[in-house]
Amino acid sequence: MPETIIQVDNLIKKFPVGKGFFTALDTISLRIESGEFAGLIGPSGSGKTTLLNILGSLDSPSSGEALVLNKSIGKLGAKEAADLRKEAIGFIFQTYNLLPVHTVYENVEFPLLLLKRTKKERNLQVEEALEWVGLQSKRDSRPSELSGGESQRVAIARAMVKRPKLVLADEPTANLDAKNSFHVLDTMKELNERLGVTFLFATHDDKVIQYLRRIIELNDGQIARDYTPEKRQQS
Amino acid sequence: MIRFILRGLLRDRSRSTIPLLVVAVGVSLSVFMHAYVTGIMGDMVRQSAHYSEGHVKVLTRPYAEMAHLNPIDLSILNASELEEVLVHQYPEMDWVHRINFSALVDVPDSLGETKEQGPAFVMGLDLLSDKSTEIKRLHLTEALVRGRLPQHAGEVLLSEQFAKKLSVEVGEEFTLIAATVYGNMAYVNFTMSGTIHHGSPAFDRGSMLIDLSDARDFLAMEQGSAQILGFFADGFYNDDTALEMKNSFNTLEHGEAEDEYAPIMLCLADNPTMALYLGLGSQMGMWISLVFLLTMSLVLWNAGLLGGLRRYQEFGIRLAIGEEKSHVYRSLLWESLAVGTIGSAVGTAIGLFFAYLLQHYGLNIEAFSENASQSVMMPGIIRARITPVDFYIGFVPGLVSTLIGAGLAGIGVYRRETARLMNEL
Amino acid sequence: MKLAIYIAFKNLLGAGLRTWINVLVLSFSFVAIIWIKGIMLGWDHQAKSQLIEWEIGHGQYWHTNYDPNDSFTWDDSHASPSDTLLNAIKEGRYAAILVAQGVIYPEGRMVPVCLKGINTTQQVLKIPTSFLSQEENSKSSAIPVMMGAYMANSCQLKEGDQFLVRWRDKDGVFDAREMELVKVFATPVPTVDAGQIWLDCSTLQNMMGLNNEITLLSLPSNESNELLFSNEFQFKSKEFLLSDIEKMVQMKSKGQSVFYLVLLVLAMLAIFDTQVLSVFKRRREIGTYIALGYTRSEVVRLFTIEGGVYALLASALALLYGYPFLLWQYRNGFKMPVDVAEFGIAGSNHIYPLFSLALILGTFLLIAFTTLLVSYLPARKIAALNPAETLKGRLS
Amino acid sequence: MTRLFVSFIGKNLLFIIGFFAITNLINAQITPAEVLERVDANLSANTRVFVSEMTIHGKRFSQTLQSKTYSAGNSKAFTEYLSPAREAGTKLLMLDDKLWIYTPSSDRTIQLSGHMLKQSVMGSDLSYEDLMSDTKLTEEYEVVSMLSEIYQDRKSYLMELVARTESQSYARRKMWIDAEYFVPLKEELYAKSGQLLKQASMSDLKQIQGRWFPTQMVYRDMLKNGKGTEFRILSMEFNQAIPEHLFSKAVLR
Repeated sequence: MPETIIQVDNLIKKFPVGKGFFTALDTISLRIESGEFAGLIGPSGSGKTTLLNILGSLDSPSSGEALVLNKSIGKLGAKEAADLRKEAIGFIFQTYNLLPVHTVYENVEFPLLLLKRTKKERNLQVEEALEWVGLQSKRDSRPSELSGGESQRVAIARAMVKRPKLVLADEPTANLDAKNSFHVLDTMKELNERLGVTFLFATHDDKVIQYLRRIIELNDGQIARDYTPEKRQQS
Repeated sequence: MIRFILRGLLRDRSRSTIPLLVVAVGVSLSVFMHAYVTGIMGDMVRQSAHYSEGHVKVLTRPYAEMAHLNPIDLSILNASELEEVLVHQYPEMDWVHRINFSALVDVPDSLGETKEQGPAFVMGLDLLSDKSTEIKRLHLTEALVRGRLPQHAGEVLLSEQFAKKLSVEVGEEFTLIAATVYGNMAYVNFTMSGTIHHGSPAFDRGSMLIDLSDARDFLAMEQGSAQILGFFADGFYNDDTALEMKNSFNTLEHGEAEDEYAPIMLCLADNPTMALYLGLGSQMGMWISLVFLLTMSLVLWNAGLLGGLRRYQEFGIRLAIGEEKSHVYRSLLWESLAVGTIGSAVGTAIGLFFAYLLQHYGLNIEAFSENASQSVMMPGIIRARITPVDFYIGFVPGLVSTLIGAGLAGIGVYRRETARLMNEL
Repeated sequence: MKLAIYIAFKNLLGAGLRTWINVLVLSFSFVAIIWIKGIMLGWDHQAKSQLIEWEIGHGQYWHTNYDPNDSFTWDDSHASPSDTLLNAIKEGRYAAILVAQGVIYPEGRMVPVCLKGINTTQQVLKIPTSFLSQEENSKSSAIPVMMGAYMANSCQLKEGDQFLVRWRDKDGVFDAREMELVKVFATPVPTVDAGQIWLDCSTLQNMMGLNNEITLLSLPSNESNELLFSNEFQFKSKEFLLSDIEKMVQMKSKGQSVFYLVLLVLAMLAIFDTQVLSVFKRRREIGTYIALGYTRSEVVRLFTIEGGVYALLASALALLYGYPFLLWQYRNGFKMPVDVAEFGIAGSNHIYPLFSLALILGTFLLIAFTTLLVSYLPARKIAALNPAETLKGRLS
Repeated sequence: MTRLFVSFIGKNLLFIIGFFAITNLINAQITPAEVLERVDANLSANTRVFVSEMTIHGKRFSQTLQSKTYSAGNSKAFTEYLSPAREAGTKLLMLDDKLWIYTPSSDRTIQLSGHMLKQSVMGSDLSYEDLMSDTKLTEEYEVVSMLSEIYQDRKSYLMELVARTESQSYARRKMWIDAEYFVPLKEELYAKSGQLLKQASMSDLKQIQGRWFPTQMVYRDMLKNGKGTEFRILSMEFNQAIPEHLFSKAVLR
């Protein structure tokens, strides 16, 4: 029985621009079940990142309801929002956003530190996560010593290491070449299938779109289409 | 190119304002600190100079030999004439007459009989004339405890402790007894117009300030002065100038060649205790300033480094456009040179401004303490002292350290790849 | 908190040179403040302990009329102590002093002096009284006396010189005799030097016609020993006797505090600048922390702690070079940059600094607190950042 | 008769001295006590009233003071300064060991404490006590020894005296007393310790009311490097009745 991970109802998000407002998200309703491998697509400024940020509790809705894991984002305090991210949500960014002075191992370990896992648990889980992304050999490297693909795989490992319910990935392949992009996407897909983690992407990269099992198309802050691509189902 | 650099500096606040601010603050602190230390170290010397030594002093040789006994019979008798000579030859100095002597204070009861008696150290100095600089020099207004400063002949100030001991009240009269220059005893009544706090136990115990002309009448010395003290206009002792003045004065003939009582000039450093303080002051001042300069250099080095680091992204773009690495590096150095120079100049100006304020007005540290009491000896006022060094000392950390910092930060331009620099932010 | 400190450490150590310059500046201020303050404390302590050693002992008994600064009182400020006390004085357990006025005539000049007769057996004060004992000096008919180096210098007298002294005895009758300067001693305490002539107490008692009478008495320890004294003597505590010097010290320390302030400001300037850059440059990192589950205030705390860690690292570094340096200073003293003796003034050329735990801890806390404060101020801006924006690393 | 004789002597002092020298040799058996008595008889009196002039030589300046003194024994004395103008009108009253000074400049009476009497007067080589009191040698001193000696061509007795009381300013005196006139010609004043404090030499003997009195004296404080203080008697009257109010503080106003 699939569990509802995200439930969005009539979500509106406005940003102040000059004297007026710019409506980034205009009455959006959406529902995502556990285990999905879905993506928000659309041109720049269509509201993908805004929605992703709200779902990641980095931002809050102007009106409407956004429930993530049954928690209403708009009603969360700073502490509760941070707890939600800490425990249940993993982020993957276009620019990797690794902590620059920490090693690969330490970057991956970081979320577990926040969760106050014991050293033994941490060791086990970090090693496992590094194995998923195939970077055991780079465990002591600094982010500045890694290639883009390696950096993004570290970011994936960091997002996955705590086994979150939901991973939000914002343009994860934008800075990668094709080879690395596919490598990263394969890794994510495999983790989705093996661990049942829900993935929600924001992207306009065709390489990513090829992998998605559900596509939510945004246009001017509204959902234009929400569909399951045929060819993926066929293959 | 220079115009390009300047435009960049002026338009980008993170490139100009913050580093400039840091350099300026750092330099102003260095300059201020140096002036402050110089001021503090000169404090002891200044007080002694004001009380008894002057920056230079003119007196007779026999007086100088027995100065500890205040032998007023060995005073300069033609002091006014001599003052004219001094004012003419050394117009930049402030010349004042002083007559110190030991006396007995006798306080009458209502019947005029002796009630209390005590030995007093009396300082005769110009309290009444319009051009008197002494009241300011000795902070007498601030040091006043009761009553007011003398306004008429025959009015004197007693140290508060002494007045209490003798139980003299403001406005009351007492008799002062002392030997005149001729050796006979003079008995004259004076009125206590007020009391002051000296801040030096020796002076507070039993001293009295009396107007110069009162002292002259009292001691039967007409135009005489025990000593003529000379003060530099800026209020600070300058050993080289003083020595020069002393030598030039002492080679001149004053009066007849055989006159045992011909005046001689001594400078502050002729007093061994003062010489010690002067030596100690300049040495300690140097050491303390050195510590500050070193610290400051590190701070500005860091600032220079940060200034370079802030701009890695910009460097990336510039390299991408096709600028040469060495050119980027050189322009970084030029910029930091500009920042260092402007910052040092501004900082020096700010530091000098605050040092000047502290030199001119002084900071009343006593005001912060509970039982605020000002005194002549320790007016509780801290003063800075600006010396020529202060005009350039700030440039050492301001310019050199900033450059070194920028130079180090710029090494990154060579080490890192263009793309990485661009992404660095 | 523990985690924040761990991360802060990691972040700083990872930043390399920049961190170490800051740490160096901070540790420098740390050591300099302790050092300067230690020297000043040591100086004051030295002045006090020298006064105790040379002049006051651990408290004194004064004759009720005695006022050391009013020579008029000296004629009437002496009395005979009890027999028990006399014995104790004879044994040298107290330093007993009879004070009188006199005038000496070195080579015809007239110098008013304070005559101080002290029991030669005394063990309380550092004054080398053994030189005064009669057996040593029986050859000469002149009274053996001592004076400090400053006094000898200003009277132009040297050991072996003789000069006349005139005094008034208990009846006010003038008397005069030859004195021989048998010892010139160097003392850092001017109040036992300038204007003072030291001689055997019993000699002065004879001169004055005051059998066994004394003016004051210095105690070897803090005991006040009321029983020994008649009510002609009054106890003066060490604190009372040191109060003048104490006042000076307090006055001085106010002027010095500006040094510490400026040193601190300098160090803080470095940290402030670094923090401003951090907040500015590490926005994306800030966003990452938030994405990983930090609240903004937790990030503020992290950055503040990073500042605090500077203080910790600085303390460690300060310990590394400061400890041997301060220890060396503590053992060997700070050599005054000027040779005091050159100026004809006796005194130590070394100041032995004093470092108390309170001083070190106090300085540490001061630095840690101010560091946290200047780290907090720029970091406070983080709270106002939009995490979604910071993630992109854009300037807002 | 006596008075005639006195004036005669006054005019022919040198001759007289030679004449009496012979007489004195005859009286060789005089006892020390008798010598002192004769000296006292010359110098000391129930009361003395004299005008004197004192020249004080300072290191740099010299000045001369004129004063008139009334004294009765060694416990009461009153002095008024006559000149110079600056000092004229200053009055000193000594009663036992107390001294009051009145000065017109301050219009005040100031009391000096006991030991001030032993301080030098205005930087001179004399103390107030030296100046104002009349010490009866026979009462205050005991003779230790007496020798015949020629002092400045005069036959004299060199007497050594020791004070009877401790509070005497000079514990020991050496006096060269003219063997003929029983007037001291030279005096050395010693402290208890034996230190010579002052030296005085007397000259210009004059006969006043049948007494011989030295009218010119030079005092020197032997501890100082000074030129000494000259003291001259301008007029002297012995045993005049002095109104009691002169020895009361009322006189000071």
